Amino acid sequence: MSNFVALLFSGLTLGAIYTLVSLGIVILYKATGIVNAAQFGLVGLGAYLAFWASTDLGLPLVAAYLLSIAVMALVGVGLERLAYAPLRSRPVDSVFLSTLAGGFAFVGLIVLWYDAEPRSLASPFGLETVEILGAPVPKHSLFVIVVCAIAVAALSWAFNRTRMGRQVRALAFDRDAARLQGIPVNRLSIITFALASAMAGLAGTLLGPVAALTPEMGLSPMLFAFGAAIIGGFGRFGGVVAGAVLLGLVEQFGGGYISTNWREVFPFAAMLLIIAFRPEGLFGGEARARL
Amino acid sequence: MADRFANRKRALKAGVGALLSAIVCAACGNGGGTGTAAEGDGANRPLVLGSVFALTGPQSQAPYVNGVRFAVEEINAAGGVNGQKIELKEYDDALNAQKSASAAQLAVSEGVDVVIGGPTAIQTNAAAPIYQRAGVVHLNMASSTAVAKDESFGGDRTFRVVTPMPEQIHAAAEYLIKEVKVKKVGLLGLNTDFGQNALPLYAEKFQAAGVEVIDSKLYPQDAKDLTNELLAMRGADAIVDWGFPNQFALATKTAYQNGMGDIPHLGPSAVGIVNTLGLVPVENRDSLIGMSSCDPAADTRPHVQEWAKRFQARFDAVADASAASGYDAVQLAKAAVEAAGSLDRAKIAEALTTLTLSQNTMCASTYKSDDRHELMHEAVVISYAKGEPKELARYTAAELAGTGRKQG
Amino acid sequence: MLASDRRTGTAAPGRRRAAAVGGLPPVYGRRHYLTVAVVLAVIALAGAGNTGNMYQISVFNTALTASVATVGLYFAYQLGGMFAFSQAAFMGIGAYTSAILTPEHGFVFAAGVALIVAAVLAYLLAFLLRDAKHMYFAIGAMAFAEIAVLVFRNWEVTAGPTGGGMLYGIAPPSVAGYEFATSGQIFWFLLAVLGVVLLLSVLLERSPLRRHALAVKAIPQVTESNGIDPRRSAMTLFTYGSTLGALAGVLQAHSLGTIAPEAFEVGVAINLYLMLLLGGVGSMWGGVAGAFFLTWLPEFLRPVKEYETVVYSLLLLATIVLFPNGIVGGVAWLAEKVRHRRRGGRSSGVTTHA
Amino acid sequence: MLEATDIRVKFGGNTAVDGVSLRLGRGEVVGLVGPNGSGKTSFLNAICGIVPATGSLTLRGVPVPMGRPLKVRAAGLSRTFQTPQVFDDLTCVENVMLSGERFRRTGFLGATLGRRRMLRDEHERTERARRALATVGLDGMWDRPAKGLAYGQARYLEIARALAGEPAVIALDEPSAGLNAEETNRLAELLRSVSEQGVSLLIVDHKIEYLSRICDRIDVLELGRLIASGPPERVFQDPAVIEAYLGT
Repeated sequence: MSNFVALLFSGLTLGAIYTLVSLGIVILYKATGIVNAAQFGLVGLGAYLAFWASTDLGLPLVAAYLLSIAVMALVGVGLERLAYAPLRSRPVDSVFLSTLAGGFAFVGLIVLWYDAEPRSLASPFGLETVEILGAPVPKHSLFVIVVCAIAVAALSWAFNRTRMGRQVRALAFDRDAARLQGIPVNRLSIITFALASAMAGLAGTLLGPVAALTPEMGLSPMLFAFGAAIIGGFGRFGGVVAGAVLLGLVEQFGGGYISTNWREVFPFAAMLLIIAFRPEGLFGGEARARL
Repeated sequence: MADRFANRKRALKAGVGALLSAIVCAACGNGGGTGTAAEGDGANRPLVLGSVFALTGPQSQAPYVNGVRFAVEEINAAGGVNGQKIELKEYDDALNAQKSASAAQLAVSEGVDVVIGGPTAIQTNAAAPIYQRAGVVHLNMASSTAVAKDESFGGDRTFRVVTPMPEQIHAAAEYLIKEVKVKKVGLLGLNTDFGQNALPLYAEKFQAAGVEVIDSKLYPQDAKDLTNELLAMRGADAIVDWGFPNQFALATKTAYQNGMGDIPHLGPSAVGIVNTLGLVPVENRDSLIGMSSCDPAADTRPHVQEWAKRFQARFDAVADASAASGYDAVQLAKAAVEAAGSLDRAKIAEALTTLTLSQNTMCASTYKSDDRHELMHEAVVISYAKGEPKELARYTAAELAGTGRKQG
Repeated sequence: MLASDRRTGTAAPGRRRAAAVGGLPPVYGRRHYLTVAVVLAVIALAGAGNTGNMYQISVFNTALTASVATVGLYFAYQLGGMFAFSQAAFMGIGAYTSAILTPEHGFVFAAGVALIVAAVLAYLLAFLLRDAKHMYFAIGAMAFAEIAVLVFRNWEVTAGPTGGGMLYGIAPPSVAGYEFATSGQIFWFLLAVLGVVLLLSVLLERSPLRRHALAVKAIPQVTESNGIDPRRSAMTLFTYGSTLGALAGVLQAHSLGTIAPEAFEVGVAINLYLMLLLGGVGSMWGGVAGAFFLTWLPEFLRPVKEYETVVYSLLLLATIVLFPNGIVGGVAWLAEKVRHRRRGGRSSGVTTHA
Repeated sequence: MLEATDIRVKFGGNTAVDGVSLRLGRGEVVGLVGPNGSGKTSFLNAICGIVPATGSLTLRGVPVPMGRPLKVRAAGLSRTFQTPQVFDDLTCVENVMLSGERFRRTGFLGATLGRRRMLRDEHERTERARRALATVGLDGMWDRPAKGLAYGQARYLEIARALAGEPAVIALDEPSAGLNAEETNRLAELLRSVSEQGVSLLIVDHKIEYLSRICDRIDVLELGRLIASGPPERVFQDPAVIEAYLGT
């Protein structure tokens, strides 16, 4: 039982992190039609920014986290201004590849900034744990899950209740029509770029204390995030969250109850099968036609 | 694995320069000139020393590079080898087989006499045959491969400077069994050749000594969570964890969180890096034990401590086992050339098989080749309690030599 | 086969380019065979100049191997419209199969089996993902690749859970008793293989398959109501492309003498994509050009040491942004400009889909 | 030639086509008219198998399953689209060659091992394609990429593609859309000559005057139902029809 609980929480923690990365990708796609594969670089950058703020600047951890997220938002704006323009007119897949290359540029920059060795980012909760049904659950895991839940709630509120949200949904539905209706496309794309990379940053700062910081630390979370987005049909947030959590749990329980040596196989096999037999994702997706 | 630049401003300036030089070089076309691969002769020309490690990308092997540079600088400052300054050529093999092959080919074509490199199996598997074919003397740094004389691709020009992994494992097992007196151990390892080669050897040693192996698990290189693996180790009175620094750190934290923070947690030289980089909070390091060829930080020999200080001053980095091995490799090359009295590679190799080196070596106390061209058979067990490296035990060639014979 | 092309007069170089020769559409009149000859000749000359320098040759060999893989990618991705992130994994499948079988059965047989295995797996994957489009297929292929690498790493057969999936001392290629032992000999062997691959690919270019594929890629529904099964050409081309990937893997294993799972991870497939993109996604020549460009670039960047990663990716971005149609596209564009000037402005309808 | 009985198409809640039956004889030309949204295009899509539908369909007396475009095409029904669907990357000839009545040896083996016979087939297809292009008056454009075509030409190219398949029936979706009066007359000429070759035509369109010139029969749809059917002159006098049109 206690094993089950422990695995459940570590699965949920991973799921939460995948969710954040994934939602960043989905929002950006909805608002700009860009599938941003540079997200993994941003995850790493966010983590290293927090590290920099907490060690070199000596800020308290929470402040460091917040600073990193804020800076990441600015990075997002910068990206929108610099990188988005040349991509705007390109087909979805060459954009995907260019952004991938961009992601590796971030990795290169991180290596230049804080060379290649692993770093460690502390959690505001250190290594403390709380006992849940006989299982010691790291407070940080709970922290990650809660933060992610809040982020998702805030996002879905923003998307479904605010004017901006409606505008973005309109964009996602029909870009040209939305333009004609005078929706401020440019402003929205700036905002969503900022939002997306801030979320990548958040994911990075939360992932940092879980594992160690390495320049490419964002890569495998991004693969899972894409899986989650696909399972969610690049559509409703609920679907994406469910997809992310599903992948996190599948990895942990697959590893726990079947075989650890093959633990990575399980989530990927799940992705493959879902894409094969439910091509539109488990939860349907409006974006399928265009992707 | 660890690398540090002296200061970042300079680094960034250099970066701009690098961009320019890159374009220039791309313009000039040729990827590297041909050199004179001089077999034989060696009448008054400098010893051309190749240093082939991963310099770029997320896994960099700078400590080896620095160790080599440091030795070359000191030797040249002291007048060089046979009155000639050493000519050091550095190559990047980016930890991938194809680049390792091309780097090796480049080194060969630029006429290196002795090459130092290949800390991982990927690099060594690709490069060793090339050096062997070209007749270049190869001082190898990979502990986990089979490289040595009369193994599939080694040969009379290939020597290993670091303690073969099987012997390190033998020492580690000995320590846990005899000193810690473990009854039950749990085995963890990285799911690459590094961990995969090690765990079966450990299992073998422990079972032979009647120690129960509770479980043996491999985890992925980008593991973000090791709860599974650690839960499987419950009940062990020691955990062996043969991984790289970041997973080792993750395992340590997870062990602590799951109430296993107090049982010995033994790993490879990566533990030293976990300590120097502070990947684990200092109050959680009491259980950490590192297994290594050596660790200058814990070495009691005065000349080593003094060397470590000089190194720190020169590179703004802690001198670790890798740095020390790199340094010693150069010393070995020097000694061999002097013994050979020429740059004839056959003679250099010949000299390496016979010479005994124990002056100003920073890792081993003595280097002496055995019949399989293994130059080093020493290992140390280090405790990192409170973040202060302390030597718990030292295993000498007498105890280790040959204990890894059938392995590789 | 070539003979028959020539009989219908479609192959004869020197005819007016892009003319409907022998009553067939212009594509049959393109100077494909001439281009193959030129490409091979250029590589041969460049290589022959360096056979003395093992380093240069080894880089050439890497580039030749990559070319085979990227040409495959061109068919799977550009024509077939399948986002083949599995290309590196198929290289691995080819490499491991032939490396494992060679000691027992010899190179040629082993390589043959490797290609068949890869072809079957590729077809199954394509069939499994037949309804997944674009990104969906991309992620599916990526998942397949990850699984493949894990298998290489953990399966006893591939030096599994006790050897890190690492094989070394793999014999160099040998055909009919002749062993291509040195890098220099391997260079000529690889060049010959590339030649065969290019010729075979030309045959596909000059066939209804290309026509169907382009149509299916553009408007699948319409091809369907014209009686063309939109899946068929895509699956065929994905299988062909992935099999070329496996061939590249075979070549890599036997020319390097060692393989490790790391060499077949998704990152490598991404690199292959960048090669194709940079070379010019519009044609298989782009694949070859890109393979050589991206193999040499890091070698040029050697002096840059620890800045390589960032310089490399920045140069990549720049090229992608500056040359939407890649190197070949750029060259075609230049050539067009020149021709324009010479012929007083009469365009000869060259497209980057050369 | 074509016999469609009780075709029904539902989109979610609303019924686009509500039990329409229709038959064409050999070489017969039928105009299918009706106000916008009366289900004309849906009906075409239904019998072409593009949208899910119920009902039964026979071509050349052979029953054809619903919702299987490939089978429908093979059975001898080809179609054109409301906005011409041509492939820009291909030349005119290649566009037309896309529609052959059989596609043997067009795969990998055809391109390699069976190459000689494949090439022979290609010659045939090219010839057929050129004949078709000539019929629609696009001769001389053979090797032009379809990218450069004018709207009207693209329309003709599409018709040529339909013809090249040597179908029993061609269903045309608003062929006169976007054509001026003079072009429409040429279209009418073309369609008549096509029908004289024994191909039946099912034409969905608005321009009544040219329909009445070439059609043997006019069927009128309203709200997914067939409200009138008969010779043009009579149908267009029918008050119900006039009502339907004035209704729009």
